[in-house]
Amino acid sequence: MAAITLIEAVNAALAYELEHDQDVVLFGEDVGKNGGVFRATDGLQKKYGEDRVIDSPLAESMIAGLAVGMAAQGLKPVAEMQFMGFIFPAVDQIFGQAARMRHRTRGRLTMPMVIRAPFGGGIHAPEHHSESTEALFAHIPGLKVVIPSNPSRAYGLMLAAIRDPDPVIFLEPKRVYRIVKHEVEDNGEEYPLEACFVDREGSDITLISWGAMMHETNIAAEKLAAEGIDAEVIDVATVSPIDMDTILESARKTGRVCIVQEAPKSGAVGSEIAAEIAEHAIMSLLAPIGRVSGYDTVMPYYKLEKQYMPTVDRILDEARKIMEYK
Amino acid sequence: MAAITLIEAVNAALAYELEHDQDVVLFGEDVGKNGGVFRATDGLQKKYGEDRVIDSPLAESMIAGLAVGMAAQGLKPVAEMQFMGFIFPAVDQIFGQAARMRHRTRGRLTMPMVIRAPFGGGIHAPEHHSESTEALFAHIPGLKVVIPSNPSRAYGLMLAAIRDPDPVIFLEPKRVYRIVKHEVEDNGEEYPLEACFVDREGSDITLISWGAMMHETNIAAEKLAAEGIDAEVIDVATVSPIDMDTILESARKTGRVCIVQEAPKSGAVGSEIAAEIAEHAIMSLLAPIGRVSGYDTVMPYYKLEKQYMPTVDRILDEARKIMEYK
Amino acid sequence: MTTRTTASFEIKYHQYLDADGKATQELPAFAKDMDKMRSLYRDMALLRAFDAKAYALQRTGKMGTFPASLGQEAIGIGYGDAMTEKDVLVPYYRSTGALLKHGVSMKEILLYWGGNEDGSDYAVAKEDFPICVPIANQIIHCAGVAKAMQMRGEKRAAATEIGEGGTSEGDFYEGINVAGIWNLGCVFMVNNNQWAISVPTEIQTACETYAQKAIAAGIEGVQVDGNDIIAVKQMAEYAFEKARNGGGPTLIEAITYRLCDHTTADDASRYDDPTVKEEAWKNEPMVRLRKYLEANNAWTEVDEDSMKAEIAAEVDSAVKEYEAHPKPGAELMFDHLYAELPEMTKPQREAALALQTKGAK
Amino acid sequence: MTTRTTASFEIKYHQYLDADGKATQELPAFAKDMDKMRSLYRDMALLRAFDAKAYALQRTGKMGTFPASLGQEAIGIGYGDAMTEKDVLVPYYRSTGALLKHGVSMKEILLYWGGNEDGSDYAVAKEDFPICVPIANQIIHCAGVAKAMQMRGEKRAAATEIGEGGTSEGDFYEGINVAGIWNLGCVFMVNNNQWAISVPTEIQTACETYAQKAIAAGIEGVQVDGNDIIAVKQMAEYAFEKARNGGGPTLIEAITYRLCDHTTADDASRYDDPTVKEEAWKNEPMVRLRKYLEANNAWTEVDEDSMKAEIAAEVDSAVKEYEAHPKPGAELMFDHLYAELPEMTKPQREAALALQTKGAK
Ligand SMILES: Cc1ncc(C[n+]2csc(CCOP(=O)(O)OP(=O)(O)O)c2C)c(N)n1
Ligand SMILES: Cc1ncc(C[n+]2csc(CCOP(=O)(O)OP(=O)(O)O)c2C)c(N)n1
Ligand SMILES: [Mg+2]
Ligand SMILES: [Mg+2]
Repeated sequence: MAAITLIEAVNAALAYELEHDQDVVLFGEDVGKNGGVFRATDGLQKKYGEDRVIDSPLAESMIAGLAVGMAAQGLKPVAEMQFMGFIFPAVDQIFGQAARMRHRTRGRLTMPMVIRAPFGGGIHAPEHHSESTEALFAHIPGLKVVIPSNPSRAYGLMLAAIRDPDPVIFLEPKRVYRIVKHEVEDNGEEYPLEACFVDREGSDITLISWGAMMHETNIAAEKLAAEGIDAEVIDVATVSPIDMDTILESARKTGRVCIVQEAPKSGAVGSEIAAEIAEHAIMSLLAPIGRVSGYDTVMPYYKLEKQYMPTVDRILDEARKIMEYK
Repeated sequence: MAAITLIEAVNAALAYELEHDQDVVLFGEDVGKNGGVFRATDGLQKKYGEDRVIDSPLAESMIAGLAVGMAAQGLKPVAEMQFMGFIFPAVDQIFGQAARMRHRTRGRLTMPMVIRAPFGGGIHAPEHHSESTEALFAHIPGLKVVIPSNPSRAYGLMLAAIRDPDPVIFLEPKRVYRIVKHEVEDNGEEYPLEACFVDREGSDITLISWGAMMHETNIAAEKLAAEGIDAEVIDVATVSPIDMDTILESARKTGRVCIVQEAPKSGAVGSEIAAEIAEHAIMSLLAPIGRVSGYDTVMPYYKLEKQYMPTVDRILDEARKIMEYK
Repeated sequence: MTTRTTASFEIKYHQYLDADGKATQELPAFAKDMDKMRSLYRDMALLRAFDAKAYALQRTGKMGTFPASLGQEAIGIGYGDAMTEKDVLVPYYRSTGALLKHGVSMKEILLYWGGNEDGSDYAVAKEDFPICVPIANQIIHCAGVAKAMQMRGEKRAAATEIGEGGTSEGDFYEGINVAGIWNLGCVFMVNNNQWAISVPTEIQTACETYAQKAIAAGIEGVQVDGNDIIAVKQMAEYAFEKARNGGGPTLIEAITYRLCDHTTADDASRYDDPTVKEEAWKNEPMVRLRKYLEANNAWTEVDEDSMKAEIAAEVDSAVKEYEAHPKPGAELMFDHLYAELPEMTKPQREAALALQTKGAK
Repeated sequence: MTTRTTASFEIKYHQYLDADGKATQELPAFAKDMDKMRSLYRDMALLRAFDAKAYALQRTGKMGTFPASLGQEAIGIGYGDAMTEKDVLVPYYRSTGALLKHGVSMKEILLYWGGNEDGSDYAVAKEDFPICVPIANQIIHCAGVAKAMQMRGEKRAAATEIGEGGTSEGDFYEGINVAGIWNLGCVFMVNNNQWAISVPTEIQTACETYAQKAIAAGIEGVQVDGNDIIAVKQMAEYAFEKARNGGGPTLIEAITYRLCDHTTADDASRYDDPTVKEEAWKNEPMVRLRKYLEANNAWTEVDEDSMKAEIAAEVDSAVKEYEAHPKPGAELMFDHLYAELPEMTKPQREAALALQTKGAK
């Protein structure tokens, strides 16, 4: 058992499934010989061969559409979009085909496929390499959208995603690909999808986030603790369908909610969480539901990205405001 | 001045702009000789010529991408997507290019373009012809998303959309293309974008909707009035960016809110409206925020579409529940 | 290394029977088997009768929008006949002929166009795809299916069909391109019926042929007379054999004419030239095959009448099954969305069922 | 109407100077103008020096990811030289050469890769597009620009560039297809540098040439030696002339080799074969042009040295301008999103500005 980073955990989970399930096949741009531009698939082609870890031509709709065809034949394709910013040519196949095939055939053809994509800002990348557009996928019925926030969750959730009989969009927060290491046992044990993780129990305020922002959110919770504010911290992890019970229970308990997301504010996953709380737990609330998020503007080029993304300070400001609300 | 339907109002507005602005050019699949599969562009090619009303090849990414190229050159392209279900191949060009060109060039190149698409269910159409996916577009900064609910708004908002210097997604609720007629004066007067319409003032509860569902929502309001419930009815019209002031003001006044949308419930435009109210007007609320919507499932084939779509009865049930809440 | 030719290509056109049913070259063996040819004629007649019935059902409000195959029957029946049970069909909305040939029932097809997903839960053709409505998506699915077959070392082919208008979509090109690179066992049928709804070929492409689109993918592309079922079947058999045996993909442009409206929702008289259409009627595929059969003493007026009666009965019985099929219940909006319905969606299912019960009262 | 050939095509390859700088055929007039050829040589040298500097800036944390043009200089400089001010350039990320030729400054290019949108607010090339990162989108933009020119009856051309890997994208095909149908004044340059990041041509297409992709769009496609600036410029001039005068689009595949990493974020040694690369160095475009100049007594060691010094100074001065350029303020996240910032977004702008002020303290 070794301490590994989030990206190493992704690699380990992919390797585990390639090893144990002959139906698993990986493909995408540069995933083979080069091992992916972030090295998520490093060494896998060498180990499992060019038939199972395939360098595809450069075409995202094709990548997603191939996954649909292969999944219908009972394979378990795991396709990579090199960056989430380049997934748009593929959404026609993802929204119109992958998400619907089971439904439209009354369960005759199923889509046990995964689409992986690194996403989010903070690594000084060029345009289109830093967006967080998970909300688009979360709005489409028939998909599952999973976002790990740390190495052990990346390992366990990736295994679950590959084994899941339905299409999973697996978004990897690339800013935290390498910032922490976890001891992860490579034992093939999956984590449940559609389940929040409670990172910290608390009674004063509920902080809700997912992906890379869990990092800032957990730091903020610690700082709040030092100020005497006892925050509960929830990692949503599967942002669609959401484990709303855990969230509502916490909101009812603390009566104060602050949602943290990197994506633009409007029409995002945080909006849905706030709306559900406003529908099912509103009368337990002691303060308005706060949202700390990216702005409703284009993700700027990197000179301004720090100013775009939520920081520990912005979370603290909002949490304190919510705490002070009477 | 004649009484015209919503689709005739679209046609009239397009004709007005073709007549008065030489930079306006229409194109899309079957928009020319055939006048569009719904006849939205009927007669326009005959009147304005094949150079300005163009039958394009069958490729949606191409249609959107051409609009980007033409708009950058100062034309005002108005492109049709034959059905909103076929817009997905174009979102790469819309999200990645049209929405960002002004921003990424610091205003040097602008995108005065419109993408029209009929949308929504209720006409017994085949698969992919009945979806309401406005939320996807509403989440993308840099776009405006406009949905007229009746003939006069269709006319005035279409004029505003074409004249707007930024990219507008103009979604036409095809179920109500022909169900009511309005006296619309063809005088070239636009309606403002980014402004809600208050269809009915009321003090007990706020009903918020847009597009075809305004029809059911207004009927529900009348029925509620008969029961002694005085509903305020808001037509959001521009679902991004939203005129939130009008909505918040009404929510603060009535203290009770019911949002009606045809789209799936989760992560939709209604979620954002609820979230904003939960952030800015929560302490004025006397009841949970209700949402009457399509279900979080694939839009079913037409045999079930009536069961999928919100009805007057569903709106009434929810509104009464909210009124009874103590 | 100066100016020189680095690649050259030719597109060939194939025809066996002309509009009068006369052989234009030495016929393939199967064409001399009159039982075979009679049964193909019958398949086309069934398709045409089924289409007419489906049209009538739509017109009387008993079914939704429907796209007929009038004039294009030789294509679906021709390549459908070249398929085996083990091959996989990835149809588009105008693949009725091939679907029927591959074991999908008339009832299923009616259910589909009648707005019921039950129609895609094929009883026989278990691996075939449902009808693809978003144009050109199916081309890539076909490549994906063939890739799965290739990975498993199976001698099977995957076939798909697209209209000539659909060849303008990016997915068409991406799909044939990857089929070329990976040498996949795909058969790509292009139904060139001259129209994409109201848009004629001149507005769809600057190409002289649709077959030449294959050149951009480095794959074989050919043209056939799509009104000549012998040409369609012969070329399809070649392509399927090749696909099943590691020979890679083939694109077949079948040239025909859409003698019907685009769908029941269309009115072709708005754009189609009646004199052109009249001319096209002279080339339609059934008359020439009947003439060929008659010339070979393999068909009589009596055969025609009894076949028509049989077919009418078959179609009617399918329509009865269709009409007797139970209406879908609200639970079907939810029960096949995922393997398991998400917790957060369960209350929606309950609400929909409660409304259904209420509505039923 | 039996089996017959309905279309045939040829792809031609053009070269004027071989790797030794020797003419392989009669040279075009401009190639005999030594002032012109010297200035093209200088353009390539500037591009190479600029690339090296940009690389260094990235390595020292003063700039972000950067894609160099090493070995591919003849392409951008060649077709860039064939453009006039009135033509519009729709560049991709590796079009540095053409951008420089078309009036975009080194400072602007550095700002762009330095993570500042100011870099796309071109002072001179006001109608040119910013660099297109999503691969192949630009092909359709180029068609749209040309359509606008055509509608206005202008004698201008629109040019764009794409890597050979990018030709696998649907947008590439959709764009060239519509350019064909509408006979648009487009010049489509394909930089075939043999690699799409780590993916070689064998994995990208089954085609023998990329030029033949043009056949699927019914447009003219040609190959040139992309290391021979005379061939690139000559063919580009032909294509631009044609485009400006209603002759329609041309696709030019320029064959070269990427002698650098894909970008500063890449390590080509993971996949590139060093012996192949070594071989490719023998074909690179600058040496052969220098040999040609020398053989014509138009270039000396002294010329080389003084040019290098000049260029170094120019590049350095651009870097200084870049470094002196003010940092963007938070308001720039908002002020060019729409013509007018939406009401609902105004509080966000204020919040961002307040944080900036706070941060500055
Ligand atoms: C992606 C997409 N865009 C648009 C449509 C709407 N549409 C349905 S059929 C059709 C024309 C298709 O013509 P063609 O490909 O020639 O096939 P045909 O109908 O003639 O068989 C169009 C535009 C669609 N179904 N899918
Ligand atoms: C739509 C899209 N998909 C993926 C990428 C990521 N990406 C950037 S460059 C590249 C390879 C491009 O190769 P090629 O087209 O040959 O151009 P070159 O870089 O060699 O000039 C890839 C996959 C992208 N920028 N856009
Ligand atoms: Mg057609
Ligand atoms: Mg390349």
